Amino acid sequence: MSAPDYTVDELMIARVARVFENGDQVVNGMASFVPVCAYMLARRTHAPDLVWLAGAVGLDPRPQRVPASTLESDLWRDSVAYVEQYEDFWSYALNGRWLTKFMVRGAQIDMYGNANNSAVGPDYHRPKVRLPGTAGMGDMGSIGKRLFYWSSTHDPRTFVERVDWISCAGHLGGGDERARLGLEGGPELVVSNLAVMDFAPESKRMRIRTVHPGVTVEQVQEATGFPLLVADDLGETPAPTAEEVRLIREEIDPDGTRKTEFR
Amino acid sequence: MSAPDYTVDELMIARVARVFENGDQVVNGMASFVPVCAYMLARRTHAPDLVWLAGAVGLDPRPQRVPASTLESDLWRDSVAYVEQYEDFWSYALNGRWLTKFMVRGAQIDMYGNANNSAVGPDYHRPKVRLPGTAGMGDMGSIGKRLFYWSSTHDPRTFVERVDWISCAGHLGGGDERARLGLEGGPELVVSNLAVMDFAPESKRMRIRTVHPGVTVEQVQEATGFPLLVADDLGETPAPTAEEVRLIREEIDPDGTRKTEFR
Amino acid sequence: MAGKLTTAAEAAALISDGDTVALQSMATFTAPMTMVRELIRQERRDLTLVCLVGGIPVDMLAAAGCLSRFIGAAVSMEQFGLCNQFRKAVERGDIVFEELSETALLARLGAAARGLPFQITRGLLATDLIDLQPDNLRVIDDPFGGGGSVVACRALAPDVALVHAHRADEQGNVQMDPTALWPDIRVFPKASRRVIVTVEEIVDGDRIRTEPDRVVLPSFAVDAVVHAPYGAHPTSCFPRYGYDADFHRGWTGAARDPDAARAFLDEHVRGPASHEAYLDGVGGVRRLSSLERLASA
Amino acid sequence: MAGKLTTAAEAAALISDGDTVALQSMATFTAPMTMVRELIRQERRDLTLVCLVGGIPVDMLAAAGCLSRFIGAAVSMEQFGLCNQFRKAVERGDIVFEELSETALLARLGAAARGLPFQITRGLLATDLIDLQPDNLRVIDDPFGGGGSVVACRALAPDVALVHAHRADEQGNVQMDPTALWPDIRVFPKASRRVIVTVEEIVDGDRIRTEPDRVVLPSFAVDAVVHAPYGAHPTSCFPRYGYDADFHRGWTGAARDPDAARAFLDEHVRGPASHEAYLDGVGGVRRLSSLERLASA
Repeated sequence: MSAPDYTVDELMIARVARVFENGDQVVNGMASFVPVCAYMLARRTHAPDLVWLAGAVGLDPRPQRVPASTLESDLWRDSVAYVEQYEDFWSYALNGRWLTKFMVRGAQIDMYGNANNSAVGPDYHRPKVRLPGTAGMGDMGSIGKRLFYWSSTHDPRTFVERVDWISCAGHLGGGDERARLGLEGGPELVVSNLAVMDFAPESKRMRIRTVHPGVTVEQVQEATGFPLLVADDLGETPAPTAEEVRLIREEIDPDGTRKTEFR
Repeated sequence: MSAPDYTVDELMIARVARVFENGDQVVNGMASFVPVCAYMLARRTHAPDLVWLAGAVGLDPRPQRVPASTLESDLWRDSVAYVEQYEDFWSYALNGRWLTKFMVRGAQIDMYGNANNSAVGPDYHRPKVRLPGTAGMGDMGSIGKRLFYWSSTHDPRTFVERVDWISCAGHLGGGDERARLGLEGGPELVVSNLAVMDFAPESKRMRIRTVHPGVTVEQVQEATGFPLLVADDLGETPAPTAEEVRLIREEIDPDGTRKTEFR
Repeated sequence: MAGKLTTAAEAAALISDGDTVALQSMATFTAPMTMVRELIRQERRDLTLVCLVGGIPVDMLAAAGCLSRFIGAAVSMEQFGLCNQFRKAVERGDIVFEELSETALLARLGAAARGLPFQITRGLLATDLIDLQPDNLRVIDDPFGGGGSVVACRALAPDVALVHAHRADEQGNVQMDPTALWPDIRVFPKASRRVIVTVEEIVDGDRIRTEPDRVVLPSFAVDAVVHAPYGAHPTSCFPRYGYDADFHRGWTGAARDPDAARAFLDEHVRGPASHEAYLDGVGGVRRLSSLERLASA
Repeated sequence: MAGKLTTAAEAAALISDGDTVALQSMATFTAPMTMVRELIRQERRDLTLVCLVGGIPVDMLAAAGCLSRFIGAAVSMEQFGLCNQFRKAVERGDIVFEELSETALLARLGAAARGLPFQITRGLLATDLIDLQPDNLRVIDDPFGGGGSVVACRALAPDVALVHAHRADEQGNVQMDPTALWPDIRVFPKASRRVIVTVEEIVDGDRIRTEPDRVVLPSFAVDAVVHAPYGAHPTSCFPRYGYDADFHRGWTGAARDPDAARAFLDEHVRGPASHEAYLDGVGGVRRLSSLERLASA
């Protein structure tokens, strides 16, 4: 049963939660309210055994609610383990057997799922905008992870034809370029505030799979800086259920911290 | 004041202790009673601030006495820190700034200070004697450490012209071969139950520096499987002082465990 | 063993203009702010800063003109924004940003820690960031074949590492209570030529010996110990105190404008005559107690 | 999460003839002896054993004919001698000894742990051991120049890792009290495809949560948990109990002769119907209590 009222953050969280299953291990970085809420929702619904490494530190924590930071100790209160990062976390992340799905957000995402969190403009050394930096995405795009993007700002400034600088390797120039370089994994899904997109099997171009209720394909295209493909079986993104909305609002994030991503 | 009575193990321990100074860091491996007693003696005499990593685990422990094993927890009781080995100990050992002096014992030692703890005989895969294995000496000989050998079995079976297999890199073929390969450090001293030897500056051949009281150069040569050089300023190894002997017998090793190396 | 206890001012003298400084820092997590303030007061110039994720200390050092280069994976204060003074300086070309993925940065530092010329990662492969740093990153093949390409990351040995921890003895055995252990305290010190540690409390060695497994730095790897209670403020020091959100907001407000940033640094960094005066200036016991409540909530 | 609690016999079924088994072991320090005995009882054959320093478990497995290959840095029981059954088998050519220095072994395992084709060390340079293993060790140059030569060590991913620890919950979060942490528990499990852990005690997850920094293996990296009190006997398990010197002497006495060794294994390994029967057979409560006194002396 879908919820009588919900907001787009709740719809995105519910959609993202479905990406993760029992047996997966997931991690979050800073300012990652959609992933964190989605992990907490999945653990309360269909994936109670989803293993969550909060902030890449706290294993299966019991935070009372989503705190103001997703990279601070409030998030990993009452963890069963603190995972030391330099040797332990990175071995688990690089090994290939664990943490196979990784959520990413980029200041720019392009039609082949490459992302840029480095610099805007053609001169890297004198950028128009210096972005925060590649951090872990510069690793996760290259080491075989299945990448899942989220974006609360679906607009032509974020969804660009080609990123100025590839700081997270997606499908690169498209087609089989990624495979030819020996890179496994890569971008699978983009959940934005307007639609859900995947990448076409051959060309690896971004493709609309579902539009959110009340959003048209035309609106999505207009908000995108490159031509989007449209899936043959285009559908509508399912609205969150009443129970999902209740969990998000009452148990997971009663302070509404998730909405800071949607300003 | 030299001790009125002492045994060769005590003489060796006192001589080895003088190798180490305040500001040095030292480590011991298994069955290493001469080094362990020497570290404990140095800390009680001229080098109270010698940093000792007992068994490569326990930092500055307070063992009551030398236990039956030098690689067990009895040795690192009441340490100020337990140093995790995989990431921490090996970083400190490999870095080059710390643990610059390393004590080694080989089943075979040759005229250029190479050592063998791997296999006796020309066929490595069907050895006459399978020795315990290179363990840490295969590293320490190659990473720039200053090497100090001890041997309680100065005989032609131990002191061989060329080791069958170099499992610890000494001066290799002698001369500047070690330097040409870019290896720093290398063997400096050999303290045996008969004499103290170093390596001649040019040839890097083993050379008698001092003979122990009551031992002649001829006896040392006879116990050695290759021609030894003799230092111009050949002297006698100083006997341990009465206080050194007292410390070893009463405080450090009242059980006489060190003597298991001298059977 | 000679005691290593000293003051922040004296410890900062171990750092020269032009040095490469490895600085503990995450977005708002523990940074050795007492030493950061001291570097600003002593007007160090031309520093290269190495961070995993730079937060407020990076922005303050940039605003004070201390930095010419930054080596790291990201700069952000998370909920408090993007470190505007730092960012503008990079956009002007005043600070060079040598950007590395986390594994590439850790490979460079790990190589220095282990006396190796380089270490490898598969991170960064096929990104645009490799070609931007040909002196530090190079794609090489698996010498055994079959393993494909990897990125060789050249050793990076900072001149000095600055970290903050819960306690130490005077010999420099540094201990952490159970908390997140980031690479900044696990590998930065080992990679660096000198190590300066600020701590919440100085204790007797016998206290350290009660929890020998919680020592994060052994005495021999530490050059100077500075007693600095609340020394991470305004960053957090779990489980003792949380980050100071009001202070961060005050800074980000000021940091939009160079003059306001300078005034802020005058008031909170250059002005206070002592660490105690600094703590009084940011709200004293009342504020610090509220941050402690945050940490134990 | 599905519980991972199982029996030694069932856990051993995860190990097949021909597998490569990474085994926790130092000269006399903690080894997962319950699983070692189970492998002997189940007559596994053609195993490749990976140890840092092999002690009594290696000698027993060699005596029982379970091994065809050993990869490691050393084999010794220290005060109890050189593992004669193992040594004779190597001298006969029945067991291949792939000898590595400690850093070379750890580089190989660390590479597997991190999904890398190789890692490098400067250990072993100029020794004779490099040329003996051209498939696993290769000297390469620093791609940046200036750093000289290093030894590339090919990734080694064992099929299964066996370790013993103080406690775990049923989900497989494994915790150690303060003690030596050797590479065998720090990197062997991460490098291996499956991980079997025996523990002194099974506890509730809430017990683990009281010391989250003392978890050495997180649940997701553990495949099976076996409750085995005194499961390291006759090796030590500090701070709970010391090694059993009498048992070691009994074995080294027997191991001089193949028939005596077989009889010893019959009595202490193949004979006992259960872990409890084994413990009774080696001296029961009286002996175990005396080993506990040794550990706390």
